[in-house]
Amino acid sequence: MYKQGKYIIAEKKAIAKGVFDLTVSCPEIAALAEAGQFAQVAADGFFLRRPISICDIDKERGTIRLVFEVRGKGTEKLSDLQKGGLIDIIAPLGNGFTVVEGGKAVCVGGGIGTPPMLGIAKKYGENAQVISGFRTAGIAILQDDFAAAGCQTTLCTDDGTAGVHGFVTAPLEERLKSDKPDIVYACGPMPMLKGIANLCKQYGVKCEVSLEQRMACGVGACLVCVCRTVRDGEQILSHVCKDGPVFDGEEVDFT
Amino acid sequence: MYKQGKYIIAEKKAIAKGVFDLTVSCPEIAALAEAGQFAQVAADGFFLRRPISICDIDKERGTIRLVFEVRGKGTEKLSDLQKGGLIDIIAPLGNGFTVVEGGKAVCVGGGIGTPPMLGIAKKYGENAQVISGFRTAGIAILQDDFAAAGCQTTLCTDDGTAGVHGFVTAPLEERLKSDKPDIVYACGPMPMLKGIANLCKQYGVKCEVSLEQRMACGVGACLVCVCRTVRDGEQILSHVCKDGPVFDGEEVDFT
Amino acid sequence: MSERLKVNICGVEFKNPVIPASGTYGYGREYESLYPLSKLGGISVKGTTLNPRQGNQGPRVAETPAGMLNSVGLQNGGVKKFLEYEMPNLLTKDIRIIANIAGASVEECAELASLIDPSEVDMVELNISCPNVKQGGAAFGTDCAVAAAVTAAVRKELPHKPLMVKLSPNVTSITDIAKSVEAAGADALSLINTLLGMRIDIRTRRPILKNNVGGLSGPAVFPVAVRMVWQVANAVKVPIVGMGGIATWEDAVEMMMAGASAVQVGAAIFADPYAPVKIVDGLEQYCIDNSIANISEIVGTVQPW
Amino acid sequence: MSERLKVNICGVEFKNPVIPASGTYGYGREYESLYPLSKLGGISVKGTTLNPRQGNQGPRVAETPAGMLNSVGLQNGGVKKFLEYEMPNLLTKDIRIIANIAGASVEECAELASLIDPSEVDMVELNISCPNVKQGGAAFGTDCAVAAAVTAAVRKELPHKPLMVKLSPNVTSITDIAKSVEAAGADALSLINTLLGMRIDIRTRRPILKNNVGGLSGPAVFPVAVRMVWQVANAVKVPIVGMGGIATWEDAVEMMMAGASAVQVGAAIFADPYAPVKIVDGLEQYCIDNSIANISEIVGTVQPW
Ligand SMILES: Cc1cc2nc3c(=O)[nH]c(=O)nc-3n(C[C@H](O)[C@H](O)[C@H](O)COP(=O)(O)OP(=O)(O)OC[C@H]3O[C@@H](n4cnc5c(N)ncnc54)[C@H](O)[C@@H]3O)c2cc1C
Ligand SMILES: Cc1cc2nc3c(=O)[nH]c(=O)nc-3n(C[C@H](O)[C@H](O)[C@H](O)COP(=O)(O)OP(=O)(O)OC[C@H]3O[C@@H](n4cnc5c(N)ncnc54)[C@H](O)[C@@H]3O)c2cc1C
Ligand SMILES: Cc1cc2nc3c(=O)[nH]c(=O)nc-3n(C[C@H](O)[C@H](O)[C@H](O)COP(=O)(O)O)c2cc1C
Ligand SMILES: Cc1cc2nc3c(=O)[nH]c(=O)nc-3n(C[C@H](O)[C@H](O)[C@H](O)COP(=O)(O)O)c2cc1C
Ligand code: FES
Ligand code: FES
Repeated sequence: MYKQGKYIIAEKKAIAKGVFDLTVSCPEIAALAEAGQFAQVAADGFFLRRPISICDIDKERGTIRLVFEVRGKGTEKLSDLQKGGLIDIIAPLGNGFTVVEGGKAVCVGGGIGTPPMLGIAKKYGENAQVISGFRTAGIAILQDDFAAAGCQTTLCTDDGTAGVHGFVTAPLEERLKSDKPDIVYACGPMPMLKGIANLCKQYGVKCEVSLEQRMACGVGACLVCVCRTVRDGEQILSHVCKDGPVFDGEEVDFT
Repeated sequence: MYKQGKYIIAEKKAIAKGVFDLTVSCPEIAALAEAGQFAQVAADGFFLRRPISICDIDKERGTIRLVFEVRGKGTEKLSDLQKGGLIDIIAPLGNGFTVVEGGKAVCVGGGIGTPPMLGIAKKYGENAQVISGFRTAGIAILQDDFAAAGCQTTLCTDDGTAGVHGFVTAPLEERLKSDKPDIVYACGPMPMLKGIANLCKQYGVKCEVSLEQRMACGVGACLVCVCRTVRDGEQILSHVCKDGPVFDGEEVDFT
Repeated sequence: MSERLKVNICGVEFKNPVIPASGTYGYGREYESLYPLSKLGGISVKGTTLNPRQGNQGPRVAETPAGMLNSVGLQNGGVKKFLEYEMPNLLTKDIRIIANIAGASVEECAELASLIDPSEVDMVELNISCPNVKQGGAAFGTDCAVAAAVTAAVRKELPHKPLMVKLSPNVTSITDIAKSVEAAGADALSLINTLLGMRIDIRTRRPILKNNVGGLSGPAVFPVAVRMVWQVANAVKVPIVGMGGIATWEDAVEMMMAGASAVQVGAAIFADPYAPVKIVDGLEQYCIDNSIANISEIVGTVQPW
Repeated sequence: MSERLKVNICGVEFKNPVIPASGTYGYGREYESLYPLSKLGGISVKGTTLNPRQGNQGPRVAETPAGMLNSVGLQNGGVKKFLEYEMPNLLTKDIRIIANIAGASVEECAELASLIDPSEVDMVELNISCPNVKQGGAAFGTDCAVAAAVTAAVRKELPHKPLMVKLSPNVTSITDIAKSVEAAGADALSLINTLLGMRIDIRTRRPILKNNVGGLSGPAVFPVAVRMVWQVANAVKVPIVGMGGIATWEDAVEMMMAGASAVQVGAAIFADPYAPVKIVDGLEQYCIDNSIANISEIVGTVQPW
């Protein structure tokens, strides 16, 4: 179940260099949305929509947040959108994260893979540890939001300019060793996801990863958005928009 | 000599249903422009520019006026342009009207062919009679501007809702009979121009008409904007953007 | 639904001439969140092959100016799954069902036809023009003799269904192919499939598509599609279903004036999933505004200079 | 001008690889209001015929999504006027001059070549692909044997100039044509010319172009052009000048990676007359940013999957 429409942008913030945070007023979509799902966003003048994760959902206010980084010409165009203006989206799309009721979770976000972690981390509040990795301190985002949700936050930077110096896998492994969570969620570059999925397998912890692929329809009709997965020992091509974007870590063929 | 650039829209007015009047601040273009020339206007999201006549030129303020009617999707897009925003134009293009110094002129505009008459009528002030034809009173434009320039105005409507009931050719012929002007300028639909050119020929008055054709470059390089003309008895295909848009009435092959 | 939009294509009546194009609409399931399929005249389902196919590796899509490339490579569950799983669902939807089929050999195409003939599909669309598969595909659609042979073989195994053959635009003379296919027994033609194209990621110096090349569709190709439909309409007697870049009702009218009895809408759906419905509504209003009793009146009415 | 952008195409050195495409830039006169021609590597002049031609009636242009159709039909003043009036002017501009020629017959092409051979043009571009003329034009470019014959005839009459042959995209296999033309003596190939297309005015039910059909160019065709350049680059040894929809320096880089030694820029100039100059500047900056000593290093470097 999803909707398409033009919705009012209730808020717009630049939260880091080239990273924008839009709050969109779309009650019908907010009512349906779950953490981990995404939106297909139209960029004026571009033929294909851009997939952007739903970062956060406020069911009461009827809003969702979309946090995106300017990567190319389409996201650059999206960055021109203004508060009070309209944004054309199809949402919510895909499958969200599995919530382990009453459980403890670790949410691992790498770079612009961090936003989709907010919605799911909030489900766990203080039972969530959020490990975020960024290239450098200046582009770290959403740390206050995670803190405000009561989550424990661990910030890593590749260059050591803030938090732990190094990759997210080190603090994750520490945690997996010390106090096993019920589930690990991850979004970020493929090598990071691969490392995380391997660690989780090693420590016997369920892991869900959110994948990316170039898309057209976003709803499962065109079959362009394939990723390689394994089901029942068999290699199959799944579709990120419909079978994902959230996949079980063991299901993904990272080779 | 022409320029290309993005210039500030100093004023925007809706002067009739679907007819807009933009004043563009472009000193370098205003300095070069002559009555009868045109601009190639970029419409966001459309590949080709739209040719729009320069309606009026204020060399002191460094502005030109572009008055256009929403005809299709491109001019509709242009109608979204706002005061304070930028307009991307190439101008001034083509050949303007020939001015008969100290002479008397009749300027005949049909519908959206009226705007290009303002700049040239102003050159003659009270020595210009401006005959404007519109389908109906509600879409008559620029009559105050002509009056403010001291011109004598004759308004015609096809349906008789204002001014003379009927076509512009009737008052023109009256004038040609009674008080021969030195020159007649005309812009509007082809049948109207043909009628005017014929009348002028009959009464032996020089006549200049402004033609339209679909364009690409607007500067004479691509050769798409042909119109049929006769030079030295020979039929040739001329180019509206470079050889025109103003042609001698006798030169145009109206067949 | 009004009488204004009813069209008949080789004996099959469509409530309106708007059909989502094969491969762009799955089997309709995904768009039912937005509107019932019954709003549309028909559906051309995802290309169906004898056996299930995984298709090509990803990325399978690249954006282009006013269009896109795809290199899906006929991923589908095979004809058995189509008949057993998709058909029963589609039959409840009050929409004409066009089975789009593709085979790696003449025999395979014929076998597919024989399996589909007894089913309740309304029409078969034989795809001899897929640029994204190694065997069959476009190779069938770019040679007159081969195109005729595969058409004839399928025609023979399809005694109970009208056969529409889908042509490739990647040819020197689409009218030659059209005439060959018509002579071989096609009851209708559909065109165009995608134009072969390529995009390169200049940072990585690699093609964006894992398949290197893919099929171009979307508004960019519209003028090529209109030209080809017009040429083919002037060369054959069978009805034509026109497609390629149609995004608005005005595009649909233009395509029909060029000679198409109905239209398929593909890539435009990705930009606006309501596009096919808006086209239906736009055509209805167009008929009202222009006192057109039935939209078929405009088919092929363009008057060349 | 820096060394970074110098390219050599069959012995002719261009100060940079950016060349306005034939028919879109006249003889350069119109754009000198904006910038000196010397900024550009070369100019491919308007298609030149033996005798003056009026071309087709208007309208000759129709807008399309991200592109346009044209049906100029080779309006030009004939070879004599080109040599006597345009050449002296061009020779003062510090820019490589490519004479684009087209003939209605093999003999006419050969005669044109013989008249141009003694002139000071740097290179001849034989257009065997114009879709807008009744005789010659695309008919030459869609058949391997004919394409080879006209190439050989022109090659013979052109002992002192490199010969570049311009290919049509309206063919089933552009590599077959390319190989035939290469074997017949072409020193370089340029591609693509325009794709045949049509637009209809739905109010008047008439084609927008008086010629009914015309040639599609502009960004819409870019992915088709990249694909064809890549295919041809893998099929021939002679250098390729790539064109079709190039509008930005990124497009130029993409085309060169696909296999083009230089690029021509056409319809994009109508949208932005500074486009060729911006492409030159963008390429220069690209070389600096990526430590590329000479832009030729990127030619054909796309690594297929
Ligand atoms: C399910 C999903 C969720 C995502 N969530 C977010 C998010 O929350 N925040 C965020 O900043 N980014 C997110 N992305 C990535 C985002 O979609 C791309 O950065 C964006 O599409 C790039 O568009 P562009 O026009 O700037 O780049 P261009 O390179 O100019 O785009 C060209 C084409 O490639 C596609 N494309 C390019 N990169 C990607 C990519 N990484 N994934 C998918 N398509 C791509 C574009 O959509 C477009 O069709 C997500 C991607 C997916 C698949
Ligand atoms: C020299 C000249 C001066 C003009 N001056 C004015 C003016 O001052 N005010 C005004 O309202 N209009 C003027 N026009 C007409 C104006 O250019 C068209 O109304 C406009 O281009 C239509 O664009 P569209 O996108 O709304 O229509 P569409 O039909 O969607 O346009 C499609 C294409 O056809 C072209 N086109 C359509 N109609 C015309 C036309 N009549 N002339 C040229 N190209 C056309 C468009 O430019 C575009 O390339 C002038 C035309 C010319 C040639
Ligand atoms: C993602 C995608 C998948 C397609 N798959 C098929 C297919 O399976 N069979 C087929 O005949 N055509 C297929 N096509 C071609 C379309 O049916 C249609 O011919 C083409 O896209 C042109 O129409 P459009 O421009 O409206 O998209 C596919 C097109 C796209 C974009
Ligand atoms: C208005 C116009 C006129 C053209 N005239 C010629 C010509 O005379 N000779 C020729 O070889 N190509 C001609 N072409 C084709 C271009 O040179 C070029 O091959 C084509 O437009 C593709 O490039 P583009 O997409 O950058 O425009 C013409 C193109 C246009 C748009
Ligand atoms: S994007 Fe169409 S199926 Fe995933
Ligand atoms: S529009 Fe290009 S020559 Fe007139």
